[in-house]
Amino acid sequence: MSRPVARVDDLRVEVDGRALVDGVSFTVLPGRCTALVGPSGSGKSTTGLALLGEYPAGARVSGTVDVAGPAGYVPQNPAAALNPARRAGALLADIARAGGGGRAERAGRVRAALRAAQLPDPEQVLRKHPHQLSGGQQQRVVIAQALLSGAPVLVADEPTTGQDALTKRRVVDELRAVLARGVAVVLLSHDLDVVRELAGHVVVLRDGRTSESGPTARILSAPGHPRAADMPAAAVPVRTDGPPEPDGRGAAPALRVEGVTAWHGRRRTGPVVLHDLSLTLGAGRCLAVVGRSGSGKTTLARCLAGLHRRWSGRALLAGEPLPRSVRDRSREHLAAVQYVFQDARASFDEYRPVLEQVARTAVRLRGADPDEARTEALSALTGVGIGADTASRPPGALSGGELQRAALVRALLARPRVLLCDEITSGLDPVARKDVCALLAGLTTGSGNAFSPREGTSLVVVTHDLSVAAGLADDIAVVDEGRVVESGAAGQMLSAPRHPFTRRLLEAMPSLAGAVRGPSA
Amino acid sequence: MTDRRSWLLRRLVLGVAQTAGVVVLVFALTEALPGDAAVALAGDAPDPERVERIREVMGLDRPVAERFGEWAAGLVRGDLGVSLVSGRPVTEYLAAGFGPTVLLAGLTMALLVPVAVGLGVLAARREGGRADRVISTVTLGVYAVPEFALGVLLTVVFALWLGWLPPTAVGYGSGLLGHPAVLVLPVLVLLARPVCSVSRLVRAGMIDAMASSYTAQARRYGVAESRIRWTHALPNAAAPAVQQLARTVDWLLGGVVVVEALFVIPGLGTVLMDAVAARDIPVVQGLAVVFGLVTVAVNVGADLVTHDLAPRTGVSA
Amino acid sequence: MKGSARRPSGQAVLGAALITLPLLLAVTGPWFAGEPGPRGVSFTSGEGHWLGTDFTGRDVWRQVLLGGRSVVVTAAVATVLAYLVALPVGLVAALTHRAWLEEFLMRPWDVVLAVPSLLLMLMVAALLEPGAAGLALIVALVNVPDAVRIVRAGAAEAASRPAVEAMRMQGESWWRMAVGYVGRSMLRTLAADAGVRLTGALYLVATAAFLGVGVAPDAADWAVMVDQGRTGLFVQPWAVVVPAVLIVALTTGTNLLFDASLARRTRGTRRGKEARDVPAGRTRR
Amino acid sequence: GGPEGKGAAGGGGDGKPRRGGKLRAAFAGGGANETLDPHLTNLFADAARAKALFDKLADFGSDMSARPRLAERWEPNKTLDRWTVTLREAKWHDGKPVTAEDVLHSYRRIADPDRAFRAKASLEPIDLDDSRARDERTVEFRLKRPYAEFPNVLAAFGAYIVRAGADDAGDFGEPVGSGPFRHVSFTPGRSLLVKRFDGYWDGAPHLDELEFTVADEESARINALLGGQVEYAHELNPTTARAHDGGDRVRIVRLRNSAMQGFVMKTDRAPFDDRRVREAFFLIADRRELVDGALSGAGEIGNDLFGKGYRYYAGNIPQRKRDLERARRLLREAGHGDGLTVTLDTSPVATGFVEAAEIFREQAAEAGVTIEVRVGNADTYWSDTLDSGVLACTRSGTMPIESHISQRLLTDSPTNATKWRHKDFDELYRQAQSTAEESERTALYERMQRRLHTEGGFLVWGFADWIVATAPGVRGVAEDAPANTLDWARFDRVWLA
Ligand SMILES: Nc1ncnc2c1ncn2[C@@H]1O[C@H](COP(=O)(O)OP(=O)(O)OP(=O)(O)O)[C@@H](O)[C@H]1O
Ligand SMILES: Nc1ncnc2c1ncn2[C@@H]1O[C@H](COP(=O)(O)OP(=O)(O)OP(=O)(O)O)[C@@H](O)[C@H]1O
Ligand SMILES: [Mg+2]
Ligand SMILES: [Mg+2]
Repeated sequence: MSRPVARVDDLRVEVDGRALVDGVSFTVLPGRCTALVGPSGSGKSTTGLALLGEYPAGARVSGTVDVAGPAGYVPQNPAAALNPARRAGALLADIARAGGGGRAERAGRVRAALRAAQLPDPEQVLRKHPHQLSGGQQQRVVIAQALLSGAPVLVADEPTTGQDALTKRRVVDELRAVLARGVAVVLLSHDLDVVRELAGHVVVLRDGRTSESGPTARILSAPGHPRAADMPAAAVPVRTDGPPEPDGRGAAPALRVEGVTAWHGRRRTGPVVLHDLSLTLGAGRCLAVVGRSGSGKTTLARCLAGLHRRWSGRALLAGEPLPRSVRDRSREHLAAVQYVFQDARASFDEYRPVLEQVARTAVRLRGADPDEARTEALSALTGVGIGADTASRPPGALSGGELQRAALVRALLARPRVLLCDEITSGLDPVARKDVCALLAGLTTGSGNAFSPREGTSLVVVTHDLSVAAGLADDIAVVDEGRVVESGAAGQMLSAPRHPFTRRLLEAMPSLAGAVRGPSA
Repeated sequence: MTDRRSWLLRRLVLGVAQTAGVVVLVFALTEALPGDAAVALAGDAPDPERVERIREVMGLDRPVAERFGEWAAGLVRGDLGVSLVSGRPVTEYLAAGFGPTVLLAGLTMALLVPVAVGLGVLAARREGGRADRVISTVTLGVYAVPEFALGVLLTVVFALWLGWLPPTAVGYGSGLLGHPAVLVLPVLVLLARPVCSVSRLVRAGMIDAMASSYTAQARRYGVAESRIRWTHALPNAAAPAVQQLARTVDWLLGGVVVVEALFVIPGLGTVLMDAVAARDIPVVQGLAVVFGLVTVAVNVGADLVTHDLAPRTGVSA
Repeated sequence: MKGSARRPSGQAVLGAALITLPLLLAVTGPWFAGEPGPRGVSFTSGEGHWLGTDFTGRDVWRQVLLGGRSVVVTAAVATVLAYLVALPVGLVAALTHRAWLEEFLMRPWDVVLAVPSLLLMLMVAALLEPGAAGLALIVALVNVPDAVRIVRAGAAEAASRPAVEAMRMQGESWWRMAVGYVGRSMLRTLAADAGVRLTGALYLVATAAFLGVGVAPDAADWAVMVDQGRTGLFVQPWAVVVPAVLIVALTTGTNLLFDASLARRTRGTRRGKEARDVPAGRTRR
Repeated sequence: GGPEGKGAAGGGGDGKPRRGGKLRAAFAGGGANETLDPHLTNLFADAARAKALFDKLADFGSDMSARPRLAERWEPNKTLDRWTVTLREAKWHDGKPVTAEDVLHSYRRIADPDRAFRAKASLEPIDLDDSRARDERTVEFRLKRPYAEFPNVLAAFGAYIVRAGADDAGDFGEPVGSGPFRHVSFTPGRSLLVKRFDGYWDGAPHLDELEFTVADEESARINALLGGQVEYAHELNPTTARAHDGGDRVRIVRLRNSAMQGFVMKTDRAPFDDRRVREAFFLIADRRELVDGALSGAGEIGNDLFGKGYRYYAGNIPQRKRDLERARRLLREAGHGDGLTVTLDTSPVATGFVEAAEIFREQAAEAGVTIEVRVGNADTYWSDTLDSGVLACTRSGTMPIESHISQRLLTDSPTNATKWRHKDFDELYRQAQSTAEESERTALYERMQRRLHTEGGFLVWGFADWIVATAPGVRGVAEDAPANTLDWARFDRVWLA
């Protein structure tokens, strides 16, 4: 057997007396993929960063971390790894420079890396600033950096979250090609499909400790450890109560969007992202918006949330026109339509404790007393698995998944009539995802739920995770290049897709196919 | 991009309006000042009869609106008017002072950018480190010494004691370029202050930028530290510094008075001071127009650069 | 292996050391100055004047005792005044999406900005009564346009971050967004700018004296003393050296303290044992 | 007339004058507004330049008596209202002779009612319509009234003789004068280059070339001198002078009695309409302290009279001393026993003003008088204090005592800042001007001055030196010529050793 390129031995990272990672050991072999899996907040990112020699501020570290040569890194939220003042091509060019070669040759390598990272139009991407790229595009640029660098070890923290099924497929293929080139990959992921496909070895973390470790086949298919048991099985529950009848509960739909055309830049002449798009969200229903990365899903959600102002068309909230900009919306409007950001980390103020920020929703939008709001926020956060201890830290000290849930709670405290969720499960492990989905499903029914108004909350779920769509959505709209190519009731869409694009999306998700086809083998 | 072009156009139209605003403001202020050109000319022999006479000769007895109207009409035709005191065209005054001032300002800017950025970046390399402490303390110390004091100090040391450089530019007239030694001390004095303010802003921005995750990412891929510093971190740190630079240009054009006086360089600053003292409104106005135009142009440039450095903010200036 | 020690940095110690004496003199000096003694011949030393006499034959030490307060107060008041105007204007301009409002707020300052600051100072000084209050006003006025632009430039970047959007979704008050977040994010830039501006204010007072506006030429004011004393540099250097050193120490010390306090603040929220060890995905962008 | 002044034999006049060389002289200037029109002369720099290029009929000697220049001599009639002036055989720079027509043209230009030349007021006594050229070199001036001191008019500031016909700016672009130097090149606000005029009537200058350069800042002038960039620096600070006095790098020349320094009290309003208060103020001033503090010691104390050392100066009046006791008593008598508050106007318009005000405030406090110092706008100070306020700082450049009286102390004087209006005083002045006999006239002047000394409105506390510095090798710079007199800034007698 070849010598390991990276070795972690009895790593312990402690902050303020609390161990984030405790006694973790594993080795990484060239050309092999080692996956770190485990619930959100279990210490995956912390371990991954340790491989890069980076630790939280004020951390006490013991144990050894050995890495042969530099490691490539695909961070969990790629936006932060991109320089806001430089075009996407800037760092790529510098990485290519290290590899030597003439100008033209270097440019060729950069383009090849971008293509390899599933960005088929490199020229387009190279010229853009990071904020002009969609979440998925940003992530692939970062992957391209890692590919281009030729580092022997690649630490990939959730490389497939935020990617649509088709793209994810390709990213997986690409990572496999990387492995084939002899590069070792440390994969930090919740996505067990991906882990199953790539990893030869799995380390399951729980509360910073190794709860299980061994070959993938053994850990994921034949679980021997009681505590690892719920990991692979915890798929999203398919709705059993059956979707309510369309328009069954009231006359006006909760939200209607008519002829939305949205663009970037000051004028309509700027890049147009949405073309004359119309959608209806029935009251108490859940609409999943799926589509390829960069197709305009976030833009649509941001238009409705009032955060993106450059659009024409109409949005009607229960028949009433909704002011275009969030600045023009009254408290009622704000409370009625809430948005959960795709990049949860960036949406928090890095200086204040998360709990304090979350509680403000109740104070501002529902006029709650600050102390009550705190209590309420805390109980809601605990409900999604974020303890008081965690919540009272600033966002920099929370894991990606924790922040995602905190962002959801922040929106829910408004008791919104319409909730727009943008990829809110991408950073969650199956268990947490299940909980969140259950929480969302409960919202639509209204009664008995602390987070929704009497008439219940209608949901727009933007997601790449078709299993989420399948489990949660009553209706599905498929968006491609800013247009709705197909929409309809979820069951019908998933079982009998008509549009070729929908079909391709579904084919790219093997596990989902099973879920939809019913619990067969 | 068309976006950018239309923004630029709008900004330029605004700039013209701005310049008009400057002209009106300056006219109003000069009008509001106690005394006028006649009183200023009469000096310590303010024989009322003579003052009245001078006023008539200069046409100051006409209503304010009429004088302003006439002057503005001339401006539209590209005519800046004539000096109240000497009757010579204002353009002659501008032409006389323009060369030396532009030379001083240009040289200062050419040196300022590399020096200030260099020092700022160097200080930010290690916050609180030795280089940082030395640079911060020294630049701050220099910054706190008023120009006239610094000018006197440098002149005494380098011109009078060591005799390396000429103490003033007396007698070189407009041929300053032919005697580069004459320019060394004035430019040094002019540099002292902006170098400090710009380099401190660069330093502050650099510290944040160097601690950011995008520079960390670049570092992981083995990009040379110097390259990270200059091409990745600096653009993020530069936006406020660029704005400060734009202000420096204004200050250089209008505020070289002290240096011009100390080193006897007959530039626009001197013309301005003389014109204000003599209440020679057409000359003050002409200078205001020129300064206004330059300032507007420089600020448009700075806004453009700032936008390029912080693209997310949109081209709204 | 890790763990950041929290002892006061060398910078802070140096800064504190530098400002102690000038501040002490500025604050308590006037109480100890006592009655003026008889005047001597200008720029001489001896005869009971242990720092010699100034350009009008007054005791330099007494002038030093008297001259600090106005310097400190004028500079501080002018800086605070400048920011009192610049912060709201810059923040509103950065946070609004209404182009007209932004133009309305920013363009008038551009007009003031386009008037050479010196000309502005000359003219406003001629219009106002000379004196500490007037001078502070002038210095503030000259500083406002710059400060507005710097605030707006810094704030516009912070205001376009998703964190602000999230606060808007929460219906957060303008105050919390502007001051609590945007202002907080640009603290370092602001502090660097404020330090420089404070020094600049002092400096403007001195330059105004050089140009003969704003302050009485014989005012007991360190900045004015530097200007007036320079003719006697060769005969009686103390008259200029002492106030100059005090000013330099005061401003340098203030700025160093600013730097040091900020350095510690950011160290607290940063990940990694050193600035360079900050992992991606954990720090603010 | 009188003999040629002691002239340029001054300090360092050892050895024979050497011909040749170029001298550069630095003055504070007037910026781009400067012209070479001698009638527009306003600043010292203007006067020095005009003096190099042009001539007046007469000029003032060091005691402020008129000395003939272009005029060879002057003769009054019995009644002192018609004066015959005979010109020298002088030449313009282009070789043509200076004629009586040139003189009349120049004076008519100055007196033109549509213009506002500074010397116009001085020429007011002349009836130019009735004056005429008797021949090529003789002018007969008819005066509107008897005027014993008429030669002062011929020497008046700015009363230069220009060529007949020279009138607009074009004529002064490359001026043709009759002075010791001829024009070579001129850039307003920067420099004037002139060269020797070999045909000068008073003997050609020693220097080949002379350049006037402008340096407004005092430190720049002394630095340029120290750095060898100029050889002559005009108007230096007393402290600068002290720093270099006795050194070998530059030579300091102090021109004594060049500027009167004082306070004006408005005699027509309270509290100064009471002569006891005026006298009390005379007694309050500690003149030595004022000279030391406000003039850095560079000057002499004054005796509340203008023109110390000038012709007709009443030097026998005893020097007034500080007497607080008496001052307090006078104030008590005047009804100010329980304190008096007066506002003193000052402004940074001239060096030492604000300091003098401050020092005087301290001195007055010792006599129980509260002085509130009000610092006014420098640009309008003179016209502001002409009519308003009660007490103000003042100064005056050199002029004959007669001019001082006629411009400031007669009922109809244009700048009567003390509001000194007394018919009997006017009568004394008129009498003096109609008196041909010199000793009688001197007695009349003394009477006027005694009156002013006891109850006038001018508190003259000092006379400032005018300080000039030269490079060590410069010879022939007059040391006893107050500013604006004939030998001041006179470069035709200067040579480079
Ligand atoms: N500020 C901008 N300027 C120009 N183009 C932009 C800007 N922001 C986004 N875009 C472009 O708009 C398109 C749609 O972006 P959007 O974020 O809506 O995609 P998305 O469907 O949410 O993708 P993802 O699933 O990757 O998040 C992308 O092609 C993106 O490059
Ligand atoms: N700087 C810090 N100080 C204190 N606690 C921290 C800090 N950074 C992270 N944590 C905590 O450490 C735990 C592990 O964080 P880590 O980011 O490694 O989790 P993760 O496994 O990557 O989770 P996710 O799947 O949600 O990204 C979390 O509970 C987080 O709250
Ligand atoms: Mg993580
Ligand atoms: Mg998106």
